[in-house]
Amino acid sequence: MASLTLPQRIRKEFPILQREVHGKPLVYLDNAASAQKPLAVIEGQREYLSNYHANIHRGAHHLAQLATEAYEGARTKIADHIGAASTDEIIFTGGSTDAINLVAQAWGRANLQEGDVVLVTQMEHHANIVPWQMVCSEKGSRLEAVNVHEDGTLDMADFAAQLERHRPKLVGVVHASNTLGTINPVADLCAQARAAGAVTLVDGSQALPHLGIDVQEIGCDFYVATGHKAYGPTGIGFLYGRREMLEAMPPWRGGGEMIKRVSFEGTTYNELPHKFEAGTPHISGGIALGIALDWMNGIGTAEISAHETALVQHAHSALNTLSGLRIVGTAPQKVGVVSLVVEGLHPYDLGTLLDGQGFAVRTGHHCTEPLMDHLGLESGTLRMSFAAYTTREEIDRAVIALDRAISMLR
Amino acid sequence: MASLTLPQRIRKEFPILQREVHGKPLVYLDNAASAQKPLAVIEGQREYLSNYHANIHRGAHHLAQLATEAYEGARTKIADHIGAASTDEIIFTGGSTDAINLVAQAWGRANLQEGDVVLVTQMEHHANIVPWQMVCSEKGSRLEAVNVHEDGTLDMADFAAQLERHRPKLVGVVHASNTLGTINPVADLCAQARAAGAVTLVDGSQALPHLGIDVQEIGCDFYVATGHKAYGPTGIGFLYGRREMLEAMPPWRGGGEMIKRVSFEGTTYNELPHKFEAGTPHISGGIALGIALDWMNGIGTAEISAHETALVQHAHSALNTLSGLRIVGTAPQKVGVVSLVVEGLHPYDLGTLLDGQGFAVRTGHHCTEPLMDHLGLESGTLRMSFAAYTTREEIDRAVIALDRAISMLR
Amino acid sequence: MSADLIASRQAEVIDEFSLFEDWMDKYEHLIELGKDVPAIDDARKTDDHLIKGCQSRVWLAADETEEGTVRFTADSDAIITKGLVGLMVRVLSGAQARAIAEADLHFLDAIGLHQHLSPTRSNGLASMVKQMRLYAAALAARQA
Amino acid sequence: MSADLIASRQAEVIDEFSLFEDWMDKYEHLIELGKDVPAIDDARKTDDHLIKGCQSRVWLAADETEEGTVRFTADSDAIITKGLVGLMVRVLSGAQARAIAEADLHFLDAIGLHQHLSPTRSNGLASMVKQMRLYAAALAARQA
Ligand SMILES: Cc1ncc(COP(=O)(O)O)c(C=O)c1O
Ligand SMILES: Cc1ncc(COP(=O)(O)O)c(C=O)c1O
Repeated sequence: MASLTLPQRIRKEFPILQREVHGKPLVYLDNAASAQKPLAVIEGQREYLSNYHANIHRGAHHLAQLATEAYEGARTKIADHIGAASTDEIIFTGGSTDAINLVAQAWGRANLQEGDVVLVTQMEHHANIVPWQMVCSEKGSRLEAVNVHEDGTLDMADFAAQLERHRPKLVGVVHASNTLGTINPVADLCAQARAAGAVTLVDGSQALPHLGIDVQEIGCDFYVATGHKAYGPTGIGFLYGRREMLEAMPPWRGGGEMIKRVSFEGTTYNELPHKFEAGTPHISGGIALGIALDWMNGIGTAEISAHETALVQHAHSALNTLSGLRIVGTAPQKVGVVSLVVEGLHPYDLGTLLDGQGFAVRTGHHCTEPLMDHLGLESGTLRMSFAAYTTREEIDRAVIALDRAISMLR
Repeated sequence: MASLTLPQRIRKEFPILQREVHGKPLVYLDNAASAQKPLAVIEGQREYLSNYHANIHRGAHHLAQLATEAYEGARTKIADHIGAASTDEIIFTGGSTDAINLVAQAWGRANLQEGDVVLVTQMEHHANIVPWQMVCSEKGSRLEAVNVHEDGTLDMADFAAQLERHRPKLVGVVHASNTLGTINPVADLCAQARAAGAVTLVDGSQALPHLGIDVQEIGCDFYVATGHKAYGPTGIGFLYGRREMLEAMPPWRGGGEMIKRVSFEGTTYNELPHKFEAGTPHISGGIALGIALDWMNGIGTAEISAHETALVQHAHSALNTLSGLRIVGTAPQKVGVVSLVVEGLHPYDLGTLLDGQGFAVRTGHHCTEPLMDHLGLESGTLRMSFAAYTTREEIDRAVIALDRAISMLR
Repeated sequence: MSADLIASRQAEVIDEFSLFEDWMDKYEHLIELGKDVPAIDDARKTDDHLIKGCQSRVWLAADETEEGTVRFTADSDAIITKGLVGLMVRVLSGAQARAIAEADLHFLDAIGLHQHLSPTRSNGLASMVKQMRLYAAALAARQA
Repeated sequence: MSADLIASRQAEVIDEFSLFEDWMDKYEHLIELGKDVPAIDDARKTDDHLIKGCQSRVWLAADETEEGTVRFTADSDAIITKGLVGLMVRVLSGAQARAIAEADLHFLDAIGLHQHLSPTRSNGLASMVKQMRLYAAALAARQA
């Protein structure tokens, strides 16, 4: 077994990878948008729905007990996976976007004031921009952004300068960029931000599927991620928050579960983590996210990272053989994301002609419009993004297909 | 086939109903907390994850197309199912709680002012109380509640009186009570509320699995429901909003999908329904909710309602044979919910001893603490709740099991 | 009759595309078609003529001819999108406004480009068709 | 040694429960045990002695005896919950504070009541055990 490559070992666990598209075998290179699911996740969710579904927490009956244990077990897996100090620090959310909104609304509305600054970077996903714009405009605060270099690395000098200049209340930074692949030095950034008195939020949406994560080493106050990009189901993600932060924050959504006692005279809220979890949660999603993490840990995030790093290097050199092609984002540390543009051609055309040959890639701004504007890429990029099951051969074939698409369009 | 009862026809579609609990066959009477899932839903979700999962809306590749069509197809099914004028009026949410919070935050924060009143009823679920308490306390508005009679019907005179007295900005009322079963005359209530100048919200969480719904006949501005109680998956629900209401509301969550254009200088929001749907949605959940509605419509809500009405009548008479037992909620129009108390005994003890015999029921306040306080039921009730697959025989056996539990405790 | 005109042109396109079994050949042809799109005046390439909901940009203008029919001119920064525009223009341009507004455009389905009509498709063919019909409807209203 | 006392009482309980194969018989026995719980003074049934996290209410008090051991008194408005309290009291009451604080309570597992220890279980046995240990730890600290 040891001589088999990672994809050789695991591809058979992904039913979708067996399918065809337009009569050609599917080559799925849109993993940064959403990863495919291993059988363990698909069957785990089915097993839950077939065998022990019930509403959780308040039920005294056996199924409710089983479902609660599985759901809370998943919370423990997440806490362990990212090195949280306690399961109380893990809040289930609908995804990263929902998690950042939670912080922007619950923390932001309580803490931001007129003239305050929230500092993010120019490579943030819309999910780490728009929620801050919304709360800033409500509070009269300002959103500022750290410069990104042409090669896709963060401008560390500008970061330090803006910290100094704005003394931001909160610094939000993406762990790994979904458009450029860049892995940011989040521990260093958080240390600097903390030293400048800022609260820190790290958007780990692209890090969870690719990197080992330790929130205590990173030293952030908040860390968010989303399940569907990490081999897990849709509709689930989490917010990690340092206990003191979460304790001090008012709740965001109200309803069942998040209360201790409700009366028309006044309501008291539940303890962590439930204070932030109103209503019936996405039980099957939580459980299946736990299974996805188990699955990743069964391989080991180190092996996944190494595999993807090798794929990125391979893709860079293979793509560089095509004339007129430019890779957007060449930071030394990258997750499995390769963005590119071809001179004179619209990414949309290239993407469509790749689709016709069975290759699923993504084109456009990848929900990072400000970054695209900054880099002068009005039509966005074509992005290939990799997962544990991606092979070198798939990349080689994608390069040939891309070459064909380019010839057709020229 | 016509001579088979509804449960006889459909029970085999529910894998969980074949299982045992504590060595006894499971009798699942906790449907108001969450319903079990038919194979169509379970397999539909699996099929999606196995065969055409991709992130939706922005992708130009084939899988993204398939996933988008299925997800948007589900939106159409919901719109058709509840008689919305357009799919633009259907916003996917994480459930009812999430949907009510959306209205409380997006509509409430923009419209409620100091001294304004939000009027709900004493039989509301916490999900239709706490979000209003939160926004009222922020805005200096007041939350008032309409009286509920001893038999579990709404005090219509008090409703009219409070409308007149408070001239509320918004009236929120549960379509069917999850604790009492009471079906409220929502069309009448909405007409009165509208005439008094109030915006109306109907909480249809318990109505969706049991009743045919037509939001235009009801005449409400907002209608919310949750998938997992209606044979659908967890983590998904919807908000219906009349177009003019939704158009006028600011967005709630920010992020991808809900924007038209993002820049640090300023962001413009997307059109309905996307304006209210930030981030990657619960794609598999949306699709499977559509399948659940198809499944229900395959039977017909009229047949499901009739079946459950018969079950409730049967349960009422069978339970009334037990001495010291009192049914809580005897409104003439009920969904499949029967709450009860037994003199001198704690519902929790009864629930535990029913669990030991294989019966899943729920005990406590059912997230309606103010109602329990109002009815003087400090320890809550024991609640049996039915679904399309519940049989008379299961109810008979539950009554025997309850009798045994009572004897053990006396 | 303009409706007949649209119908016969659709038949022609369907015929033409039936030659291509392979997806890629079909797109090759589409790319060719893009080259014949009657170009919109550069001066009119403004936001007013930009079609929303496209990943690629499409500018479209409609003018009434002396014979009272509609003439479309267009452009796009993406070649395939331009091919799709070209196809639409070829079928609809020169027809009566009312006929365009009411046309039953089954040919997209028949030639296997139906998928592009999905409102979520990033080339926004659906928005394009909608815009063409809107222009036509506006002209028809003025003519009536 | 108090630790031995707790261990031998656990063995006794395990023995006793091993007689019941059926879930219902076990609970019947639990209900019986509830009847022997040393009653907490009515005057002490205040919020201070109420254990949080239970669907049913449990009041619990701990006192130091003259021999320096801990004596628990309790009550609950639910009979089964009272039985669970009774079981805990029977195993722990009369032991040294330190021994209670550190006791390895494996018997709940062995007699198949482990499920009640889940923090989400509405009877809050877990909260109860935690509270007993906290009381004991506080007493032990004072004794030290
Ligand atoms: C009447 C009613 N409203 C609201 C809710 C909340 O639904 P969810 O928990 O799925 O958000 C429920 C169910 O728990 C309910 O029964
Ligand atoms: C870096 C980054 N942040 C945030 C998100 C938002 O995640 P979700 O859409 O699952 O909420 C994404 C993915 O879309 C992402 O790549």
